[in-house]
Amino acid sequence: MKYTYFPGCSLKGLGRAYEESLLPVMRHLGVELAELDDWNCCGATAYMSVDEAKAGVLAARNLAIAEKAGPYDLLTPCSACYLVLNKTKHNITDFPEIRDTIHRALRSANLAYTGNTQVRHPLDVLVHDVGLDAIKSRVVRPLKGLKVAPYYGCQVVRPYSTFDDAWNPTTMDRLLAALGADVVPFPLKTKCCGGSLTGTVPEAGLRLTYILLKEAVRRGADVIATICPLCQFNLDAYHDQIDRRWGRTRIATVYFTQLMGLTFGFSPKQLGLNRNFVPMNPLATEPKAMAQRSQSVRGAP
Amino acid sequence: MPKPKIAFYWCASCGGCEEAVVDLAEDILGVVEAVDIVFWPVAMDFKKKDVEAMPDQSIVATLLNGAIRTSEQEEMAHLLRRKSQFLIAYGACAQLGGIPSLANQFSREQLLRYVYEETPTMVNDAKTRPQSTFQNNGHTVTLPEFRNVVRALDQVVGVDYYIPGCPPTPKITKAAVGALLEGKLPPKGGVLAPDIALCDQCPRKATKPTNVSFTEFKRPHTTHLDPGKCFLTQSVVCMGPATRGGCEAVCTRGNMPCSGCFGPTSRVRDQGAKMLSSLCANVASKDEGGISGILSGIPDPVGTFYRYGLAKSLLRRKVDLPTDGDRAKS
Amino acid sequence: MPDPNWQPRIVAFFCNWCTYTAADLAGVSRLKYAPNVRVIRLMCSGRVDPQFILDALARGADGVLIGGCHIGDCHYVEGNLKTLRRFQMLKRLLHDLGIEDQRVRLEWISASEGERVKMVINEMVEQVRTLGPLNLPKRFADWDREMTSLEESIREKEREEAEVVHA
Amino acid sequence: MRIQRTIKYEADRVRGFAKEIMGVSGCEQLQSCIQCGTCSGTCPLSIYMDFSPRQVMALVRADFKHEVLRSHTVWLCASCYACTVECPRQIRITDIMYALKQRAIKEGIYPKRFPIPILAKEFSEMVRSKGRITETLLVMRLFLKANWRAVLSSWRLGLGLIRTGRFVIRHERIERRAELATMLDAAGNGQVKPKEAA
Amino acid sequence: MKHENSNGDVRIGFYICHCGANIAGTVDCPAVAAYAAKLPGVVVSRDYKYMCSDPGQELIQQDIREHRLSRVVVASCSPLLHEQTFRNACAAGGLNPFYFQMVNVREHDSWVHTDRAEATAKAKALAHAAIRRVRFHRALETAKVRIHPDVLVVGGGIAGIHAALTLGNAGKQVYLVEREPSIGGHMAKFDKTFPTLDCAACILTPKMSAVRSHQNITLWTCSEVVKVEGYVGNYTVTVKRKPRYVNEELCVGCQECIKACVFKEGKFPDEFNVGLSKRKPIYIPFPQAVPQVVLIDPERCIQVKTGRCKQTCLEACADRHAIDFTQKEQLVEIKVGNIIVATGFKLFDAKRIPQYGYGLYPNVVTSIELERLVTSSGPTAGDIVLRDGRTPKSVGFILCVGSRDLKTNRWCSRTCCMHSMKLAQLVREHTDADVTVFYMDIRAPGKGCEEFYDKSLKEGIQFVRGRVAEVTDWALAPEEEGKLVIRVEDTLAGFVRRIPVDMIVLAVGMEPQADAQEVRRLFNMSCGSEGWFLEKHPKLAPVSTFTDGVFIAGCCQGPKDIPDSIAQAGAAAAEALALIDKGYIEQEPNTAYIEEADCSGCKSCIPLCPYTAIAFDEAKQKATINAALCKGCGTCVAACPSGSIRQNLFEDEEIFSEIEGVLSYA
Repeated sequence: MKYTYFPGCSLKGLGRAYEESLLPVMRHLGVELAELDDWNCCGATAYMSVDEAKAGVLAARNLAIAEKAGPYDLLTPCSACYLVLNKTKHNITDFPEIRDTIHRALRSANLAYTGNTQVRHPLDVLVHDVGLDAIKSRVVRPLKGLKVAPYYGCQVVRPYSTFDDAWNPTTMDRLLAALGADVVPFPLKTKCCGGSLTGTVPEAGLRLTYILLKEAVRRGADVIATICPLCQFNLDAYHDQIDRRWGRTRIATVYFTQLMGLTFGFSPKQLGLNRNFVPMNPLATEPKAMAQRSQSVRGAP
Repeated sequence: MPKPKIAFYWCASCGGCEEAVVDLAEDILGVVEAVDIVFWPVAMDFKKKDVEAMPDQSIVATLLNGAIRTSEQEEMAHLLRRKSQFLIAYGACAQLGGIPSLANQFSREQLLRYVYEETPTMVNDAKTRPQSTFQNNGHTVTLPEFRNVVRALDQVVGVDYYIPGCPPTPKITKAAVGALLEGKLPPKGGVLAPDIALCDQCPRKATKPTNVSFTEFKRPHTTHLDPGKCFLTQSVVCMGPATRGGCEAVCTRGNMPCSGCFGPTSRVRDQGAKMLSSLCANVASKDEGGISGILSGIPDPVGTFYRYGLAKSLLRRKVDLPTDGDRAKS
Repeated sequence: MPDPNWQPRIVAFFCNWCTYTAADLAGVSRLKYAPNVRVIRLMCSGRVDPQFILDALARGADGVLIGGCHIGDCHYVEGNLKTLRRFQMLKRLLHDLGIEDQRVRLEWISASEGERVKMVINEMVEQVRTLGPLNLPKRFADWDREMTSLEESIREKEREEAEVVHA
Repeated sequence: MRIQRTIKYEADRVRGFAKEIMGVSGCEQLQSCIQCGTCSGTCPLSIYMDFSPRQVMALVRADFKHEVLRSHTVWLCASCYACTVECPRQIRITDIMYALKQRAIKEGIYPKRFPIPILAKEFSEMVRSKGRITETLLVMRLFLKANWRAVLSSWRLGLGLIRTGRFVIRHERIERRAELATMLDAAGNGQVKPKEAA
Repeated sequence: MKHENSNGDVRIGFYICHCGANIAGTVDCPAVAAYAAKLPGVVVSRDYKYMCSDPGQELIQQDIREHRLSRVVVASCSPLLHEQTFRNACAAGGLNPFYFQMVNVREHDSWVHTDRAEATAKAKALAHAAIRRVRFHRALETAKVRIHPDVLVVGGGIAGIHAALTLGNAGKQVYLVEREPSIGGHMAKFDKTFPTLDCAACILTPKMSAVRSHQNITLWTCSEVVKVEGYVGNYTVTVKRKPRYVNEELCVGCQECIKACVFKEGKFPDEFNVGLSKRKPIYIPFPQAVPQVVLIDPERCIQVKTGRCKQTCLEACADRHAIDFTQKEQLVEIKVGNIIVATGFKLFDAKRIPQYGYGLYPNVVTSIELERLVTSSGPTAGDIVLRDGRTPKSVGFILCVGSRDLKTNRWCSRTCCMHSMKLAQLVREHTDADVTVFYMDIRAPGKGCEEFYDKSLKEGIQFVRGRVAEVTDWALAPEEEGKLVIRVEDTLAGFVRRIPVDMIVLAVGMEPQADAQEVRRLFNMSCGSEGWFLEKHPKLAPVSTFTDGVFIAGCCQGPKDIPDSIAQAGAAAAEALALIDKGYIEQEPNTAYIEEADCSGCKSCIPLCPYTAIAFDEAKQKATINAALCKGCGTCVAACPSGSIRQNLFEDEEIFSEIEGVLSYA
């Protein structure tokens, strides 16, 4: 199994723990990732606000380079990148004016995109290509008794996702269950985390983050699992401000790939878990403690 | 009273039609008795200039066989048209284009190249091709021009009657000549044969049930042909239903399916299209894959449905062929 | 040189029950489509004699569209199936005779699919436009030109002879 | 309490604005909006908006350009696409929001309170020159330009990032920056052209 | 070609209709008339404002007399609309009606094109084609086919019941076929009906009983139509009668067997109460069921499934011997002249909109579930209760669930507004709960409906205009704890609201039946793109289909309320009666025929005819066509390899000349 890998800016910056956990997990499962040559910013939400055509060109450059790299799907962990690349792919087929602009831009750099390269999310690849059975077979330290709230965020499931439902996605639920976790029913799994508004309009953006955190705590989750670097940042980095505004709702938010890595036997540090503001409950990361914990859970009334 | 003057001429055809005249056997004596043959290059030594010298319309009837492929044939067709009261297309080639008109699937250039260069039996290192004029010992020798398109006779000059067949049977030839001599001809433009399809006279007709549908098609050489059963019931394409009768079913009596040489009835404009329509509608399958599987048993639709009639079909010729075979791409 | 004013000419044979009705529906719904298609109404696509298609092409149509009920929905049980069978062979025949596939099209359009009438017609007009004119009458005339030249030369010769006689 | 006149006159409309927005690829469905309010109901941020997304749709369709471009709504859109997915008329509301943001930025009309337009501009400039985004540097520049106080209030966050090794101070960049610049130039002068230029 | 010259000199009259501006707005009608005037054979060529009007038709008749016209061509709308009108005009003018040809320059030209020059050119070509074609027309006679007087009604909902009764009362024999064990359909499940609030059972039950006791109606429940052959006036229909394991003639409906069943309690979800109660394997669908006969569910009955039951039911039935485990499925063939299809609708599955939490939150119910709760004969004896038995203090109604939504069904289900208001009023009547109705638009156009809306408002029902975005159970405020929370924009107030309620009622819309496509095929009907059966004309022939003698009534044609369903059922019955009482139907003379002298007897045509109209005459050794059986498809005509089969109205020459005509580009 081979994929071209498009990390996106976040995975080299604020979301580096995502990359730090994704790469070893994939390697462990025998999935080969080749980083896209000279990739550029996907075009992202902020760029679309300025110039949608140019945002499309940015995305199309990546798609074109990926297509040149071979018949491999483009693995895109960041939700925003996933959305923008897929959106551009759709726009090229659906709208002739956009197609013309993008093809003109690509031609100016001797690039071409025929639409063959598919954009895939690691969650999609892990559940549908690798398969839950293969993943299960690698689990050496199951997340027994760990209550996880699966949080998908918005842009992976809306509106261009091909692999899961926009309202009630279940791929991560099933994946976490395969890792042995107790998956908490989390009705807010696709609600918005506030995106960049947490920084720009904190009174609005942080409230969304707060609602997510509060509901996860209320439902008894030990940890929130996420698939998006911006979601992880928002849910992790603003606890101080949220505490000040609405009251204390401490809960760790980690990448689903970090949880996978733990069950495969990687150390927390190898997986970038040390980068969290709110650390994941150490009990969960210690195999011995985990065993105790699961016992105590079993023993609980 | 002078005997009526009759002429025979032979254009692009195999010569079978000339043979057919001879096949009148002893009856030919009666014909010869009754008429004065003024022109018959295959049998008698008259020259073109003899014909040219005749007054216009002085020949009562000319039986011309063969399609029109060369400039010479065209020229003779025009000449004989002028000199004859009745010009009669004799045989499938003159009537429909015949087997020579299957060449309408290829350009002139393709044909010449194949015949003079690519045929396995051809030795022609210099790649010499026939020229319309060349010098030989100080003489200019000319050859007729080879046309781009094969035509039925009526696509070149007006034709009064048609005698169908490849070749016409002695019986219909005799009947036609008889009618001519007795002045009992039908209105002009008609085919001098019954206007009903072959099945009417086919001895196998009764063996065909009323529910024949095709689950496959076989070609005569790939199967043992039952001499007593309708060919269509044996999954072998027989053009009989779409072909004018009058031949007395000589082929089906000889255990070969009809291949359509008598052409369509007067009610049909395109014999091949009609046969295709009838045959395919009765294919048994109800899904696209199954249908095309069954129809693949007919590998050459043009050769099957237009064996004698491509020139007179609605499309006449492969439509994307160049008109000028020498210059355009083949 | 292609004529810049050339517009595709397409003859359509629509069955009375489905496709003709669908075309009526397109009209009632005021959908807009290319004016290049002229419809001939038949009771069933099974009435479409392959001769009609060849005749339309020979008379100058650049394309022929046949519309019938969806398979399984024929008003006459299986008329459209017979059309499909003929059509498969006819396509092969036309291919062998040098006529491009897109020029002759068979579509199943039910009475409610007014939109589809519009879509199919517009699409086909564009495809045929891309292919350019078929214009068989002109091709026939081109083929016949080598004959008329002969006729002319004969007439020429006759005139000369007449003059000689006169002289 | 200040009393304001809220009546609108025909002169307040900017004729052709609706047509222009609906001419943007993907926005044509706005024509069939039935004002059901699903977009507002489903929007996580509509509770902060001066005009609900549904009202923005109505304003656009009625050519109230100034009202729309001055509203906070477009700047509060977090692009979560919930409205687009839920709309019973399949209107691509998020894309309409983008089209409105682009126009507001182009015309320089936007509420000074929100630094989002500045973020967008800084973002695009960084992409243009470097090909990639270095988030921490982008945020620094944003704060410098927009809001000094925010820097002060966020110092703890910055420290945290440094502590967890996530504060990147070297620019990420691509190699073929010239190629990218050529492409962006070739894309044209900015706006996606409306289909029917009035 | 025999027919080519048989018509001699023809004198053609050509008319093009302006149809107000419908045609003249796009097509230059005078120019087309002027063009036609120059075509060979045309002696009169006119354009006129409305050809279908009386003066328009009079114009044709006058010209036939004055100009001795032998052919008439009218260019106007679709022949499917007015061909008969103009044929009649020709006949009135003394011309055989089949000397007429129609040109469609409206539906196929002026309405679908915008460029005047192009549309005019197309009109000219189409006119040219008809003028060429009409030359070959021949005088024809219509054939008459006898109509079998019996009628089949498919579906025993209110529409089917009403149609059957109407026909039965008119003295016609009717077969009413229903696949469920009782007739009554959806209406039987309703408590009251809007806008009059009269009791559904009170008005429906007498009609149901009337069906059962009617001497002219044969009622077959647990039955389905499986095959339909033939044509208008002469259908042969095969009905599959499924076993109910109880002899209908012998059962008196005492229900002792149900009491005696080895299952002491109901164990299986009761279909009639949409799963809100349980029933036994032997049961009666509902107290007022017609026929009043128990039945056995073969999927549940131990005896049917394993043959190893104590069969206590048999004992209870005692010497009536009504229970019969040996019953087998039967196929019955009947002959009818007309068919009325009233197969109804299916309710939208609310699970398809997960945002509303149906199936997830127990107190989110559908309108039909509430209907059963509120009925005094229902599972709670008329108490509106939550799943835990409490009485709700607040109820929200969400409208348009699965309606007016491109992601599910785009159409308006037409009854949900009124249905919800009715239920809302009933909730107010039965409880003191606050009721809020969430709507996009209130559609109350029916008679008495606006008044009903007003009544709802006066009864204190809250109306919030806004399509509900989601229903959740997570609280953001203290009053929301333990409640279902509706998040919606109150579009009239202009802000988003969160409204906590105890019970949510989803007003689910109507959908075509799951097997609508199979049923459509069975009866040779069409479906619209949305899946409802398609009427022949939305205004002029609302209960007819494209197949003569097959009519539609009720919700199988599209969502409608009870009064409209009954009106349609009556209309369908009237259409059938009109045919029956006429006694015969005139057939379009478009039959195929064989020129006997030309036929070679190749038999290629014979297997092609789906109606076995072609036979082989052994004596003559020729094929022959039985005109009475021929439906005029023309498949055999196209297939005759020697061109010996011809078709009236669609002769080869007519079509060849049309081809030539449409390719004329003037």
